[in-house]
Amino acid sequence: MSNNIDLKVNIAGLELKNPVIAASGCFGFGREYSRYFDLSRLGGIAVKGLTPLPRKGNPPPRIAETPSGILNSVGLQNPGVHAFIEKEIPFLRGFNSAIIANASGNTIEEYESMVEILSNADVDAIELNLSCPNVKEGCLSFGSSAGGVYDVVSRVRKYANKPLIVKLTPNVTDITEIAKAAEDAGADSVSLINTIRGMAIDVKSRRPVLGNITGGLSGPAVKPVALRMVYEVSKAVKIPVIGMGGISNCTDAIEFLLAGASAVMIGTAGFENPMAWVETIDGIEAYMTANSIDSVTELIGGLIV
Amino acid sequence: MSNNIDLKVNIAGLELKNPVIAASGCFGFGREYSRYFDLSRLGGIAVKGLTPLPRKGNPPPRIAETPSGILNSVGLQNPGVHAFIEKEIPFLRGFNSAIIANASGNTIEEYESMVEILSNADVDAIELNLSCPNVKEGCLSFGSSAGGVYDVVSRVRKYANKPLIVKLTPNVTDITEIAKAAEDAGADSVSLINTIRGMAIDVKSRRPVLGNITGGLSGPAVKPVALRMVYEVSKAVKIPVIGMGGISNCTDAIEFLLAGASAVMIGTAGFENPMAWVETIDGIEAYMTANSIDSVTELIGGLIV
Amino acid sequence: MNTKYKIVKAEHLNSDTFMLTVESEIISKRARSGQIVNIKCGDEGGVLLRRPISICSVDRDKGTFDIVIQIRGKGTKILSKYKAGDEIDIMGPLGQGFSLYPKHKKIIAVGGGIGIFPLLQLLKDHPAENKKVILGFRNKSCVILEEEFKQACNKLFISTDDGSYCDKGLVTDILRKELDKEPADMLFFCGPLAMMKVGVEIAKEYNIPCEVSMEQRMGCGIGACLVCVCKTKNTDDWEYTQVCKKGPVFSGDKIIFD
Amino acid sequence: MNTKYKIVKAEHLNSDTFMLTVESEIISKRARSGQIVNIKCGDEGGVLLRRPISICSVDRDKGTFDIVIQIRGKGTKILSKYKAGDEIDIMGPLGQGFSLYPKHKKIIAVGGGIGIFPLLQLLKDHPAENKKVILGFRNKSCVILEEEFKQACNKLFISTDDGSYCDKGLVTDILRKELDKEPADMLFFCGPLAMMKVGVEIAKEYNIPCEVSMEQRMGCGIGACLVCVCKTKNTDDWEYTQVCKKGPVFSGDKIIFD
Ligand SMILES: Cc1cc2nc3c(=O)[nH]c(=O)nc-3n(C[C@H](O)[C@H](O)[C@H](O)COP(=O)(O)OP(=O)(O)OC[C@H]3O[C@@H](n4cnc5c(N)ncnc54)[C@H](O)[C@@H]3O)c2cc1C
Ligand SMILES: Cc1cc2nc3c(=O)[nH]c(=O)nc-3n(C[C@H](O)[C@H](O)[C@H](O)COP(=O)(O)OP(=O)(O)OC[C@H]3O[C@@H](n4cnc5c(N)ncnc54)[C@H](O)[C@@H]3O)c2cc1C
Ligand SMILES: Cc1cc2nc3c(=O)[nH]c(=O)nc-3n(C[C@H](O)[C@H](O)[C@H](O)COP(=O)(O)O)c2cc1C
Ligand SMILES: Cc1cc2nc3c(=O)[nH]c(=O)nc-3n(C[C@H](O)[C@H](O)[C@H](O)COP(=O)(O)O)c2cc1C
Ligand code: FES
Ligand code: FES
Repeated sequence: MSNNIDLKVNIAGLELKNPVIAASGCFGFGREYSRYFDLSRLGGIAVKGLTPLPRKGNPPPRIAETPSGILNSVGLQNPGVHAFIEKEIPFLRGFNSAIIANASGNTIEEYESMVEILSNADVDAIELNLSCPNVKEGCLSFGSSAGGVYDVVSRVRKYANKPLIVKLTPNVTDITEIAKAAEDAGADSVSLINTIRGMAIDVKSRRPVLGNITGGLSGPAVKPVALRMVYEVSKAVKIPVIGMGGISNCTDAIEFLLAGASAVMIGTAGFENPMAWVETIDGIEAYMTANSIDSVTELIGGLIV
Repeated sequence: MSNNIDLKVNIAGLELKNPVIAASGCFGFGREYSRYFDLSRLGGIAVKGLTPLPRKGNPPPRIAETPSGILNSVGLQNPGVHAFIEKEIPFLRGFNSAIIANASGNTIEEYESMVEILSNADVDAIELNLSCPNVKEGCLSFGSSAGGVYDVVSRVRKYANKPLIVKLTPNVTDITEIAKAAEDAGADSVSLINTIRGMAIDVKSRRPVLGNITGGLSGPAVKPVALRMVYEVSKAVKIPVIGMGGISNCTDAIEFLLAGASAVMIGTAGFENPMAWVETIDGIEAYMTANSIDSVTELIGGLIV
Repeated sequence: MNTKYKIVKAEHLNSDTFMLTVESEIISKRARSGQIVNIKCGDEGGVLLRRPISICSVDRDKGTFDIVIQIRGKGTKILSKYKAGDEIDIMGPLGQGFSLYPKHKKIIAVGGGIGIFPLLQLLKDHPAENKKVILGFRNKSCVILEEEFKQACNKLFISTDDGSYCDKGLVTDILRKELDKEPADMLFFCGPLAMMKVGVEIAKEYNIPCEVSMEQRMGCGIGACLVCVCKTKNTDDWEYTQVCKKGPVFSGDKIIFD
Repeated sequence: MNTKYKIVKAEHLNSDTFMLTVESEIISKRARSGQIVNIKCGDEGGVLLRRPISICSVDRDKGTFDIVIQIRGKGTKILSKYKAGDEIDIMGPLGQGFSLYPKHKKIIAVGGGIGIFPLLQLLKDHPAENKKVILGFRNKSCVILEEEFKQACNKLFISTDDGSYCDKGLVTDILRKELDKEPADMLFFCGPLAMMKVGVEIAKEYNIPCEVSMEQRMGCGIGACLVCVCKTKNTDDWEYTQVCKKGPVFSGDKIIFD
């Protein structure tokens, strides 16, 4: 396509070649999808949620299909941040795509230590996961109050020497308050939404489908909720917003950009279509060509109300 | 089917011949659907949300389709509670089905007056709508905090001489707190969920699809979220819970009963299938026959965890 | 209540428009011109809502009716895959049709885009002696049902936006010219809002009653959910009225176009 | 990467089981017995996830492979509507297949229910001289692929839960009897968890290595999302391991059945 089309976006100093990022937890550390397409095509890769020590995760089944959505209850299974740094960063650096480390902890101290460790590692940004619904401690309990978010973010801020993105949960009364707390505490960007807490029951066995009873809903089903939250948060904060939740194609992605997102993440859609990320990038470019838009930044917040 | 099967449920003194109720706002005042089936088949009918005076509602478009769901922004258009009492109750009393009046107001005083008026009217129960996402005043602003719910419910309680059902919004951080506040303030039952706030954008026009910009999400897409909330609330309160949100068929309805609902409401599904209510009742009966369950009350809260 | 019927014919009229002929004794007997049916698309991709489609033509003897559908989005795309022999789930006929008053001797029906479809049966059923119809299309390749309309009226005018077929320009300009030549007792409009708005103004100017067929996204399709409203006048105020139940056809002076 | 292939044959084997023959040079060349493919069902009713299905049989000359599917729920129901000539979206081959060691001269493969399917290509490909297979079905009407299995092995045992065809009882009981008669070098299990658990115990008892093919609900199907795990042993602890990538075939002594 035309060379005049500029897909670059800038998230608080983090320049992305295009606004499409692989969402954390749906893309592992990139290895598996690298057989399907060149990872250098992506604006960025948010890796699987990391914790200080390896985590086993929750008992299976960890997935249930729901109408136009899925519930997952993985529970942050990961090899630990050190294994990530040793084994995965060298692999990911083989591609020309921003590396975003998704970090969780059980305590504020663990969050501090994660940010410190990752600030000394070769990653391009840190996404602080304050929103995982599938673990008992930390995460969601910090993320679901403005005070909790403020505390964690202001404590970790001083350790962060690269863009700090705070990932928000939709399981709150007013997400703009939470976003503002993150901004006030020094976040460079917010990303939203993580999954919405949900549940599935098998009427044959009369048991929950998930081993963990409840899980997090993602996929097209949540798109209208995610879009509304991105719209509200974009108006409420000045820092750039990364939007996600149910994006499956370029039309969905453009909706999020128009609503105010500076970039988008795609997760669940890749399960059905491993080319979802690449096709979304190509589709945004085609939409821009058709509508004579030179820079993707013109779309950001371009909703006419 | 067999006469031994007992579909009756009791919601705080309100006896329903079966646990399937038409959800408020999706069934008008029953007239339209009475051409499709005998309204006496239903356990109950929750009528369109009523206010003290007639309301015009929000500008169109008022509906957007989303993956496995819809967004609506009707905004409580209704002829006012007095027109309801005069013109609609006599019609509805022609059927043998409980009449549940869904009541809203802009102020606590309006809620009080609604409950007083409806207590003197020939309805079987009052469903206090503290959860409409499509009006600027009242409703959601009361419904989204435990304090707000407590205030409204405790104030109206003394006017209510029939079962008082409080309808809860899912747009909150912890719905169990809200449900407990309703219970503490004297609610006889809680019903949930109302719609989840969402948004749709038309990328061609770059405008919101809904005239009101945002709307409320309902339909199968929200079912996992609704089911999780019904499960949590059922464990948190002692009063009976009425479950809804995305129920389309008997399997869905049974999931809600197993999760702890004493009855279910069906709204959006009727748009696709005007026989959804009746087929759900028949399906529950068939499931009970197949599983040798004599009384539907055996299913309530029967989830094995 | 049964809502399943058989498609006896499925035919493409042009690249994005197709006609389905559906067998239904009951719908074809009851249907009045201007009424709609509400069609289930199947739930591919989580498409839930039925789609409202006008009844285009009815064969009351054969017990069949025709609908003509333009592919716009997901729902109509799914409907375009139906073939003869398939079963289709249809609620209808729904809503209020056009008024067929014998006292209206001279009528003019004006349609644009997908708004032309309900006018065909209107012309077939209307008792007037003199029936004119003015149809607007985007361009030549969009022109469909020309022969059918010709048969159903006394005079057919066609215009295209780009002049690639017949007249170039607005249907309302043609209407004005015709009214200047010869008066009419009743006007009918169905098409884009902007066209109907001008149409109603012209009707007022020439002091002729008129009816318009409104469009709005629908939920239930039968009047129960209040999502499909348009703004209408009432005694000394205005209100939102359901297009599915009180319309889609309204008296032109009832509608507030704003 | 292209994931669209043509179905060259679609055939019902019994009331709820059907076989699809798919044309794919690349999958049939690469596929190892025990590996799976991950199939898109289409998004009717908002069904998003692909469904994991074992490769049942491969024709490497013709460049086709067979999969056999039992209708269980929404996804397999949609798949059952595919016809010859249709295009199907398949990712694969995925995961780890069965081990084919020449030193294993005598093997026994034990399957139950949908677990019998991957055993067919295992028997075809395995270099052993003596191949026995023990298949369990619910009842006579469920028995399928009998001829194909007979051709692919030296000895076929069939049991049905109700004794309506061949032996009555558990496949693991038959296995025990056979092992008492004659030893084996390797055992393969694929079927219900309970059966595989007993199978692994028997293998241990008789001191024979074995492999099991695990089942789990999947998301991505390629190892990226960590939803499809089963519990496995590692050096001095245990972990959750992806069935899609590190399995579905595991060494029997790796799995923790609890
Ligand atoms: C009273 C009435 C009569 C109609 N008669 C016909 C007819 O005879 N033939 C025909 O082809 N179409 C007719 N339509 C329009 C038809 O209903 C829409 O084109 C159809 O619903 C679009 O569905 P979709 O899934 O293809 O589009 P969607 O994917 O839902 O949307 C595609 C575009 O269509 C528009 N749209 C969506 N829903 C509606 C709606 N309910 N009304 C108007 N525009 C909509 C939107 O602006 C959107 O941009 C009629 C509509 C109404 C209200
Ligand atoms: C490695 C592997 C190989 C398989 N090989 C075959 C095969 O060759 N032939 C075949 O017919 N089936 C096979 N299956 C099972 C098949 O994937 C499931 O039957 C199918 O996913 C069910 O989809 P559904 O939409 O029809 O059912 P759903 O509506 O999703 O569920 C129906 C029932 O199926 C069960 N189920 C759902 N998903 C899975 C799953 N991923 N694994 C196991 N059970 C599930 C659930 O318990 C549920 O009650 C295999 C599964 C795995 C994991
Ligand atoms: C299987 C799975 C695992 C996930 N793991 C993580 C995680 O480790 N960290 C995180 O921040 N979000 C995680 N998420 C949430 C996604 O990153 C994303 O916020 C959410 O799924 C919504 O986007 P989607 O609809 O495009 O998937 C996970 C989601 C899924 C489906
Ligand atoms: C068009 C529409 C109008 C509604 N109006 C009301 C209302 O007036 N009062 C109310 O309490 N809930 C109202 N609701 C919410 C429903 O009663 C119900 O809580 C929600 O739609 C979830 O159930 P469902 O998925 O079965 O539709 C409305 C929902 C829809 C779709
Ligand atoms: S579509 Fe429900 S009232 Fe018209
Ligand atoms: S299904 Fe994603 S890791 Fe196995």
